[in-house]
Amino acid sequence: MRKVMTGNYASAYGAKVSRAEVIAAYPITPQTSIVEKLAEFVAAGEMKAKFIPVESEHSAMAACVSASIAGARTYTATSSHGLTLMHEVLMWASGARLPIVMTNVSRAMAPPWSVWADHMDSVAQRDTGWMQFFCESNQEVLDTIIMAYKICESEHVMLPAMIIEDAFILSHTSEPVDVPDQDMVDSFLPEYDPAVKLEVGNPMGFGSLVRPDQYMEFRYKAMKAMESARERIASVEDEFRRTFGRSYGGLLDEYRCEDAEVVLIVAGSAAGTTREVVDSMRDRGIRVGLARLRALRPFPQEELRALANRVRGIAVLDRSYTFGAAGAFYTETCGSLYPQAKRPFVKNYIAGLGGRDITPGIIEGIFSDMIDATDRGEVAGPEWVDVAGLERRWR
Amino acid sequence: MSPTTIPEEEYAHPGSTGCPGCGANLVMRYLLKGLGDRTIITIPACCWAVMPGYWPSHCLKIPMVYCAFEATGASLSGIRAALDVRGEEDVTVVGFAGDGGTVDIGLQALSGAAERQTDAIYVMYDNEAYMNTGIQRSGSTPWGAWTTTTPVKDAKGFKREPKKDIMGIMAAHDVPYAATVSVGHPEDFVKKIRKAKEVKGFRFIHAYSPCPPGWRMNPMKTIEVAKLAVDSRIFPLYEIVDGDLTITRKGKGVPVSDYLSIQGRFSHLSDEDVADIQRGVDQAYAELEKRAVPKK
Amino acid sequence: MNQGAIMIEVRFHGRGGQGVVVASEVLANAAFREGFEVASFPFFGVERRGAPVTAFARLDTRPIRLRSSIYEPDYVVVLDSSLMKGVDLLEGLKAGGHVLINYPDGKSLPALPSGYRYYTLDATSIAAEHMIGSKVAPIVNTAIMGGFARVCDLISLESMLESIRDKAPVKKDANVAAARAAYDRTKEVVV
Amino acid sequence: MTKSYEDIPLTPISSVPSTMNKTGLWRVFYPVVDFDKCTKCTLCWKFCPDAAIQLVDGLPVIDLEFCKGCGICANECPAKCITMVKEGE
Repeated sequence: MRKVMTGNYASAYGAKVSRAEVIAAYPITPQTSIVEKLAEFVAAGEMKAKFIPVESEHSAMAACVSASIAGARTYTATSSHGLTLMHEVLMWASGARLPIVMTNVSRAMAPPWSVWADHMDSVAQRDTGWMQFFCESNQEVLDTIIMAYKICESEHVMLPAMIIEDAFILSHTSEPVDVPDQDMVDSFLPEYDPAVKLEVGNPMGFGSLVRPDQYMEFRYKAMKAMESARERIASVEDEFRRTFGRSYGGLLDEYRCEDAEVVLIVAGSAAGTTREVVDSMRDRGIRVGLARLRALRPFPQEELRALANRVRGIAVLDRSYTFGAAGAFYTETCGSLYPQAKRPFVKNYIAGLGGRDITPGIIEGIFSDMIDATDRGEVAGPEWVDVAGLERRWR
Repeated sequence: MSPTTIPEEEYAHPGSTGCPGCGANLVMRYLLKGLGDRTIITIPACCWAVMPGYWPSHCLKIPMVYCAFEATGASLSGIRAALDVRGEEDVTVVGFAGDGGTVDIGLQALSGAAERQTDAIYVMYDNEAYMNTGIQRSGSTPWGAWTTTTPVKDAKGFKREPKKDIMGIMAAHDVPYAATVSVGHPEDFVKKIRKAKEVKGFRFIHAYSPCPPGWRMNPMKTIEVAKLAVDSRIFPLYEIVDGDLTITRKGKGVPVSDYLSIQGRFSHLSDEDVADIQRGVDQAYAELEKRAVPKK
Repeated sequence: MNQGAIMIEVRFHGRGGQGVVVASEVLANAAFREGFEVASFPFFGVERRGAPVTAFARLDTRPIRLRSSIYEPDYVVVLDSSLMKGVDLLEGLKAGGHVLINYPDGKSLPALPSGYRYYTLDATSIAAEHMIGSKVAPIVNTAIMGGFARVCDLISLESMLESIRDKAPVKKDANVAAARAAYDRTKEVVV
Repeated sequence: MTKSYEDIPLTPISSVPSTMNKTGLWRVFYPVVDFDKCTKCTLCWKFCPDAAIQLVDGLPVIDLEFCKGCGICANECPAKCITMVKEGE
């Protein structure tokens, strides 16, 4: 049934229809309405789940980890400082090969204090061994949670996933969302039943000390699992499309890229604004396209290489910054393209930090600049967009 | 049947990698004798994180899981929730952490689990320093002790701060059951564990756990020093049931110097220092007796 | 609904605690009932009770992809007329745009710039009459949305009332009745 | 040494009893029981940190494969019937 709801409620409904069994969460702006709604569902008996009101995000993830080892389907949600406080336990979740699903309401890191949209928190977790999915709409948030459980719980994957919704722009925006029928979700997503779990009568030690001559083999297996997740993500999305009629473009969601000269790589909600700008510029005969980075992990390396063979220029918009280097999406993109012969011009644009609005004007400014830079063959950067005091400023 | 005073059934395999004379090994042995095999245990970073040996070695006959150093309380809540969802409410869930993992880095998660009244038993085995990392001071290291981070350069170089009162902290959480136990008194230990097992809600066990290398002590002295700790009243044995405190074993009241003198970690203390410790112990024990409910 | 491609943008002004965000959600829900694609969102600051706050709603006959804020609204809804001092309520309003103000009956509006259409509605009195909120602080967000249905032809009163019934946490009938009364008592003011 | 990454589980889950670790090799002194003096009080069994003592008809049987030689049994024996002897002597 289609109803108007916020991104946060879409997350809560996603966990509900996925029948999460253990939810451990700690409140943080702007994630709170997710856990409030889930606590309501549990209290009302609408979910057969245990809600653990933990005293920190570190404990939220730690409780999920232990519950997951004990065989429960687990869910949590957090944001910014909460996510970075979890950092240690995120590694624990992936190292222990647990299919935990979490929503991160992506928000800027302090100082300066900011509660608004920014990808720094999520990007800072890219080495934790989690799959990371950036969402463009509330519907995608809900649908990706359902898909994520099916991907994570695959015996070939067994890794956790982070569903990322931009603070306020999705979390607090109400828009129509279709909540799938429970029985349809049930047949799409079977019960979680791990082969081995923590249980009495099973005297095993979980997570033992491993010597240097054994450690690398475990990491190698995790690497293989993340690689096989690529295929699993595609097949689960295909099944989802056949069941529910919606799909989101795999790891790299391309829009009007077929004959594009210049494309913009962007993740999260700004992709929607970019679609509007692409249409508008195309109406004026300018061949631009959008390549929405849906997954930061696994990173769409092959998809980007294929795209690079067709375009002259790639602009990469980062809503975060790695000081002393560049935007993470940019360095990841360049790293993916380096091994191949045909490498288009790539330029990095930094915009939308701390909730700064990414307007159609900014997106069009980036496209125009990238076309110009490609024509001139000069792609210095990174270019910080819309910063007071800079000579060039698009708004 | 042998006339043993504690259950003969063993839930630990030999071959654990604890140091010779390790008190923490005994704490686990007695604990499981009291609980039996419908028990799941979660262990953070501590000596016990390495004691089962390298993968694939496991030294217990029950399931065990590791958790992050500061996360024992949260791990308890997670396991409990997972078991409750599948209706295994009779299984005892145990957190088993060292003193640093409890009174320092794990205090927040411990407090959270206690406040939430997670139905579980938390056991802190107290060897009074970070022993797994090589004898660094913790909040549970007593006044006067040498550690590698309280080096004795001169007469005053030892730890100058008193031991954190974890039992007081847990009592302030109004947990339904809290008790001190010692490896020197296995019968009292097992009796309290059996009692704790029958209580619903969050239960806390403070287990005295001598560490021969960390205490600069001959490993054969582990039991002797544990008994001296009780007899000198430096580590009194008591329990708090729904707020009512009962001393379960009155020590003989031997001088604390008997206890201190067999441990190298106190060897630098002057007579005045020892007298100070004696005064502190006498005072604390008098306070404890005042709090104790008179026997009916 | 059969008007071809239509996109309208609405900005709400009020004070923290007055239900400004809920007003924007009531509109979004009503428009959704009318068959529109909708998006409503707050400018979410850390504003506490009493501080000026804004919220937005975007209605479109096509799926909404635009995620940037609203800078040039077609409609401005003012839940608290005391904001007319100190807040630029007309900022970016499109030429010929509509302004609905919660304003006491019997008082005349201060001088306002021409080129816009102004409507007033004594939502405070109506909310008080229907015992919504307290006597000192009536909650006006449902009444004012009844008035919005009068001002904006795209949303029927029925859809608005259904949306209010859906969103009002308590006193659903009173809120619906207040909105209905507000619809009747909304009038255009020529400045 | 692991033969192949394919032969190990996803994550290190241990299920082999720790009796795979022959901790008796750590020992410098080993306990010798004088069974004539033993009163079958079971204290040595009770206080062994390594569960390396079994009771057979009430008498302690020390498993030297695992005994680390800590000497607690000797120290606690009320009848003084356990002596610690240096390995190789």
